[in-house]
Amino acid sequence: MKQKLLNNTEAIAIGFMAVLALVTGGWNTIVCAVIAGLLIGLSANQNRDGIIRAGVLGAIASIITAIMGYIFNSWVSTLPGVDNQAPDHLTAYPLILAVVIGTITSLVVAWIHSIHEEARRKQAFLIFMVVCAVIFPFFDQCPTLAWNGPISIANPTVGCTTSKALLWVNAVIVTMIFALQALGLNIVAGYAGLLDLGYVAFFAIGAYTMGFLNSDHLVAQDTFLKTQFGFWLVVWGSAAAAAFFGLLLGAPTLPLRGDYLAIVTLGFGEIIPIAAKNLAEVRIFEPISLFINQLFSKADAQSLDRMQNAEAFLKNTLCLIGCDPTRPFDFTAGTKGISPISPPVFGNILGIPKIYAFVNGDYIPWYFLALVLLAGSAFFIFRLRDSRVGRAWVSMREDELAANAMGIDIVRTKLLAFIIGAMFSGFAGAFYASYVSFIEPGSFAFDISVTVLAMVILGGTGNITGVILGAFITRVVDLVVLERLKQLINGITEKVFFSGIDNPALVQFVQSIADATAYKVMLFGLILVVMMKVRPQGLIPAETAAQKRKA
Amino acid sequence: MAQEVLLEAKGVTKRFGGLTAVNKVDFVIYKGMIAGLIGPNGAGKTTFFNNMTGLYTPTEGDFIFNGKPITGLKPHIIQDRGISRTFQNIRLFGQLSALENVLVGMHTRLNGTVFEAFFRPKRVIHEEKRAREKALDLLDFVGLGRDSAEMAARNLPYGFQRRLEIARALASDPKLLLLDEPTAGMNPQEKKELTELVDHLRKELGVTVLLIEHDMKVVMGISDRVSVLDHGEKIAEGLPKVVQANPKVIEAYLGTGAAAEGA
Amino acid sequence: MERALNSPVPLSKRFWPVFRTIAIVYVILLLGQQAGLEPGRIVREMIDNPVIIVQQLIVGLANAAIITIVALGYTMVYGIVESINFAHSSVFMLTTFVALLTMSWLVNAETKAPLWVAIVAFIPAMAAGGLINGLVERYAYRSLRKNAKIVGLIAGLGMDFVLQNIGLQIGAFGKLPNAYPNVEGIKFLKILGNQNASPKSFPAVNEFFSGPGIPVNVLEFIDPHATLRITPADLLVIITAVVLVFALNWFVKNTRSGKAMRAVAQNPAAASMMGIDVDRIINLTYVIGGALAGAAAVMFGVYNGTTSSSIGATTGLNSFTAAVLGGVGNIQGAALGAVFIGLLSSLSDQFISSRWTNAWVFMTLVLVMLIKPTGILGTEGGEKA
Amino acid sequence: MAILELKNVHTYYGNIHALKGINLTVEEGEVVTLIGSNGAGKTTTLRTIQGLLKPREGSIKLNGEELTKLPPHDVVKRGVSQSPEGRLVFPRMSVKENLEMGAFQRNDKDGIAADMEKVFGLFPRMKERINQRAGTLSGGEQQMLAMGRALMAKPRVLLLDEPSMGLAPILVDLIFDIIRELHRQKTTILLVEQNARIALSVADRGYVLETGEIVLSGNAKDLAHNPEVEAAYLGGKAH
Repeated sequence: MKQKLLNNTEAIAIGFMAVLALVTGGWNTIVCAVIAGLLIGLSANQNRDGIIRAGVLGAIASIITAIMGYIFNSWVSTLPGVDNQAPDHLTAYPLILAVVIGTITSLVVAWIHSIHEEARRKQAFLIFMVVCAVIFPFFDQCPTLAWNGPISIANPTVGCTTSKALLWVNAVIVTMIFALQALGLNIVAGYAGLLDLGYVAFFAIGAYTMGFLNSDHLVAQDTFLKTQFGFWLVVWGSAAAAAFFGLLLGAPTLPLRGDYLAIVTLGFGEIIPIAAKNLAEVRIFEPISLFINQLFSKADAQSLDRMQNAEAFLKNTLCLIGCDPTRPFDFTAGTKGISPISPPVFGNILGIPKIYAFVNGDYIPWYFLALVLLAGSAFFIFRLRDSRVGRAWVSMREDELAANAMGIDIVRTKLLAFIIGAMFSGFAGAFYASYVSFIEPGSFAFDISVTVLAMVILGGTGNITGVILGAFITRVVDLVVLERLKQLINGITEKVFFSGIDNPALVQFVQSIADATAYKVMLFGLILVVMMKVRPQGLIPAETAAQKRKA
Repeated sequence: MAQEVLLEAKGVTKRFGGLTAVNKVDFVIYKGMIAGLIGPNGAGKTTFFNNMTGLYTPTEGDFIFNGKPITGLKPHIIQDRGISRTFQNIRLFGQLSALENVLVGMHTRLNGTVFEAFFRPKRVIHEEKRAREKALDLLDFVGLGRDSAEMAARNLPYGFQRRLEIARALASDPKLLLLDEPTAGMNPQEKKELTELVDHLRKELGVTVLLIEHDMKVVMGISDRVSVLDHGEKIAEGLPKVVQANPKVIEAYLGTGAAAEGA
Repeated sequence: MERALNSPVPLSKRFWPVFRTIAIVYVILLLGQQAGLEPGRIVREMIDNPVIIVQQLIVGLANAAIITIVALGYTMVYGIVESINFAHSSVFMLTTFVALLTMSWLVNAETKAPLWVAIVAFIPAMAAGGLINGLVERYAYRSLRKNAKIVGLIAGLGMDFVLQNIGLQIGAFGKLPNAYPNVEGIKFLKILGNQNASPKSFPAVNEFFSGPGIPVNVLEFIDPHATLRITPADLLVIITAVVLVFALNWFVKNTRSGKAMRAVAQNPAAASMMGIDVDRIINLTYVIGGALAGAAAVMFGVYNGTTSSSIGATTGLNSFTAAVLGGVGNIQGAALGAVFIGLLSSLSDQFISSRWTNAWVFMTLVLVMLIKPTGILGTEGGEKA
Repeated sequence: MAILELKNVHTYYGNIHALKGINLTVEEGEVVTLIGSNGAGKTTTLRTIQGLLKPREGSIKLNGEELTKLPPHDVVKRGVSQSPEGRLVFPRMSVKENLEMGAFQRNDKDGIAADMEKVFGLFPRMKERINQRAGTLSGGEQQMLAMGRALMAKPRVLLLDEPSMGLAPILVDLIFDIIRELHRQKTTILLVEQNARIALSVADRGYVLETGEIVLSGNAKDLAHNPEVEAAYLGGKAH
């Protein structure tokens, strides 16, 4: 049988990673080479020849990537406006490393892929992924930032706290937060088949719970709780709060038909930022006595400001929240947002001394915390899917009526999916709030719901690996590729076309039309439409996963 | 054959707007029998089934199962009480494997909760293991074989899908199994095999079966008693041979015009 | 009923719904205060300001007129394919730009426009709306109709985002005239402004046929000291809505295509057997829905004076709520629902809390779905007999 | 030459092989019946002729013209219309509007008006209820409306799918009287029925369908007395 020179996956891997290397360059070339190697290894034939071929192809791909990286270093990074990430943009180290590591990756992955026994193959792959995940932040971050000479490892932490817009580690942490959300939405939309368009609401609730209970915001309030509760405690509270709101919204609306549910959740997602904006001055009285009081006793005092009457109110009504008339209770700090939110701390509780505290901007601990959270959640959801509950969800998605006839309580099962999905979003929100240390209503707009939905749909509804992959692709495109493209296009146009033109307005016009980041929303929209038309089951469909799993 | 009554329908009537789909049907099933329910297209057989299994609530009348009324209960509760069914146009969970389809059928007989799904205590591991073994046995029993257990249900051949649906319905150890046209769309050979399977069900699992069929050949071979519906009313009931010779039944099936222009 | 006698419902079960209702009302009152729901104050303010109530009713009706026309687009499409067209709100948003450009192009003064300009603007806006919606149907939805409903919904959502992004980027074209002094002549490009997302102003419609303007308050013709205000924009919007509702009703009842639309809505399979090209009729429905969105866009522009790429979401949610409230698939229902939503919004803006108006509309939506999911004029299972 | 001709038609529902090579012909002015038990493929045959289902193999010709690739509305235009199983009238449209829908592909106003009168002649009851909503009609009236609606297309071949289904015997007789009347008027009809005796009583020729295949065919009178037909329905003897 004649073998094609390249199969589709390989061609895409090489092409896409080459472009990525061209636009990101520097040490990112290594990441690109590794991803290309990974994909090539995965698509190799499962035999000796396959491994060899993968090695050769991997080497070729890595060399192409390195050449692109070289072009970036020598030309792209000199364009005006392009973020000059690596101070050593002309050194050959990253390029040589890219070739070596990329080739090794494709060989190793192809070898793992060729292991016949399924259980062992999976184990090996898992180990490989763990090793990659553990090495990654050190590889990416320290050399990038602290490259002051040939031996950078000698002084590994210097510069690691420097913040750079295009840090992969930061991008990956944010990606993991979104992946966590996507996993939750996957339960709701992927397993149970409920289209939830207001998923960001639960993310916001989780984040605000964290912001409220784990910052100085609460301390400043007029309550007896003059303390911060700490990340480890509040993260559960966030999940519980999100789950509670999931129950509150889900209980009345889940019996509705699917598209009505979509609208109700959409509305809910719109309301939460409004609430966050407006819950800065909360004052709640017991309503019935308040009503009587307002209607009768104050008829004469209508011209007076309500504030002046507050004392009179208090005499006749039962005050619940915000009783001090000069200081109403502040839940969300309105549009100015809550900041700073405390990072996690080990120890410093119950008499145990403070062992270690996370620092915002020091990415590596955050990276591992996010990794553990994500891996734990994926593991949990995997077990859930493989249980009685998970089967009930999927059967309900496949055929609600038949599932009902097989003894599944539809409303209860839907509600369970909704609540657990909300819980994961709450988790993600809590982590997010603590990580960025600042939340405001604007961070929880509708487009987050759609981004997360795009992740689930791109990767493959109902498939954990697929969803995580979808999250990575969309976020990398969003945080890295689009940003780079914008710089690149601006740089090129400025250098090549506009160097002789003295018309700042025209330059401005072209730049705002060609601003790649401005088309982010369109890109996600197109992902949804194109995936629905071409491959509604996603890149890694759930079925192959079900078939792979052995009893 | 005079034994315990398993299910009794008393004057069940279902109206949709002005249309009376099922009209005052009385019906009794005894434990251990295979009861056939036949009738031409649109006679109200499936509507009767749907009333019994809780998809519809009867306009009038009651169903009494095992001595307790089940009228108007939700489908999942009725299934829990011990009535399980298949569907006229196969309704499997297409993306789930055959094995998982059967496991879903076992839903009400398992106890794992969300937390147990995560922590997997010994009890749940055992439960799952036993459930899987039982499901595989059931797949064997209906003739699916263990090789197809991991295949997605929608990729199974048609005849296997029918059998899988029966296995799924059996998974909850029902006292009464309702089969809605299990041989529809099959060729004579497949029909014969399926008929044998239904016979096996009763003999080996001791399940009581209520069978809706259009094809008289299938019903006559295995039913202990046959009831005939036409226009929502029960027009005949009794032993297959007797029913087959009933002129009302022949008329319902072959039509009334026979006398007019037959000669 | 017999069953109730056979198995008596325990007392606790009978009182549970009553108790639950009381509890829900109490919680709404308790939390509602924060969102402006203070019955005592509201009643008092209403008693004190009867004129404002009437004024807000007029405002509400004008809003209702716009909501009605957008809601018709939802309801017609829903009636025929039983699926929400998520992109509809963005089609509406895009057509507001078409209306803006037309009107700005037709008048020289950028601040004022005579009435005929607004009327002329209906043509391109409706054409653009119909075209966009028709294309979206043809290329995004048609091939997905045979799939599960959720597939179409997601595609619609995706299209919504694509269109919204286009709307956002339209603003960038405002920068072009600065770049080329020679395109200065194409005035309307300037109208789009310099910042992508900032609101763009419509010319104010305040005179007939460039002649002497009629007063801003129509009522001053009758009583020079009128305290109530009815503007020409109010009149234009309300009259247009009434005309469109009647025209659409007539179209659906009496024309060949209209009847075909009803036939497809009631039973697509049978319609196809009658020789109706179901795909074409569905496309036509989308085109009409889009054209209505275009009409609503002109009304919106004349009435509100500005537009931006973000107006789609709110108007969309209001209109969809109106459509559901009236009973989806029902033209009169959409109008009725819109009147309710319009009045609720304007009264809420005045008496409850303008910051929470959207939340109250959303609450209404949830309540309607809980109490009567089929809407006021909808019938149970009426779609397929 | 036969006006309608099916040659080796194979139709699938997903993976289910529903029609396994159907061959049948209908001559001008003839009533041909297709009988068989439930699930035999009768309705599938009609849906395939109408273009609602695409055959994977085989050809369907109307007067020598290939119909196989045409969408349903073009098939109607060529002169094939049907009264579908379960009637499928438009419930929220009046009787008159329903009839108008039947003539959707025609443009001759006068012809349509004349045909409507003709339909009213066949079904006087439709004229009485001309403005009533079709959804409020009784089952028999809906059947009449469905047939009238199909006739409004002025078909060269009229497809009738289970006109007796769910009707009381007296109404069944009435409907079949009308079919006989149509036969007298030289309307070409392909009649699908599970009520075999009455179908064979009006038809010239008949085909017996079983699990997607034609197992018997011939003169209607002969078929009516053929014991195998009875066996196919009542399971008198094993196949």
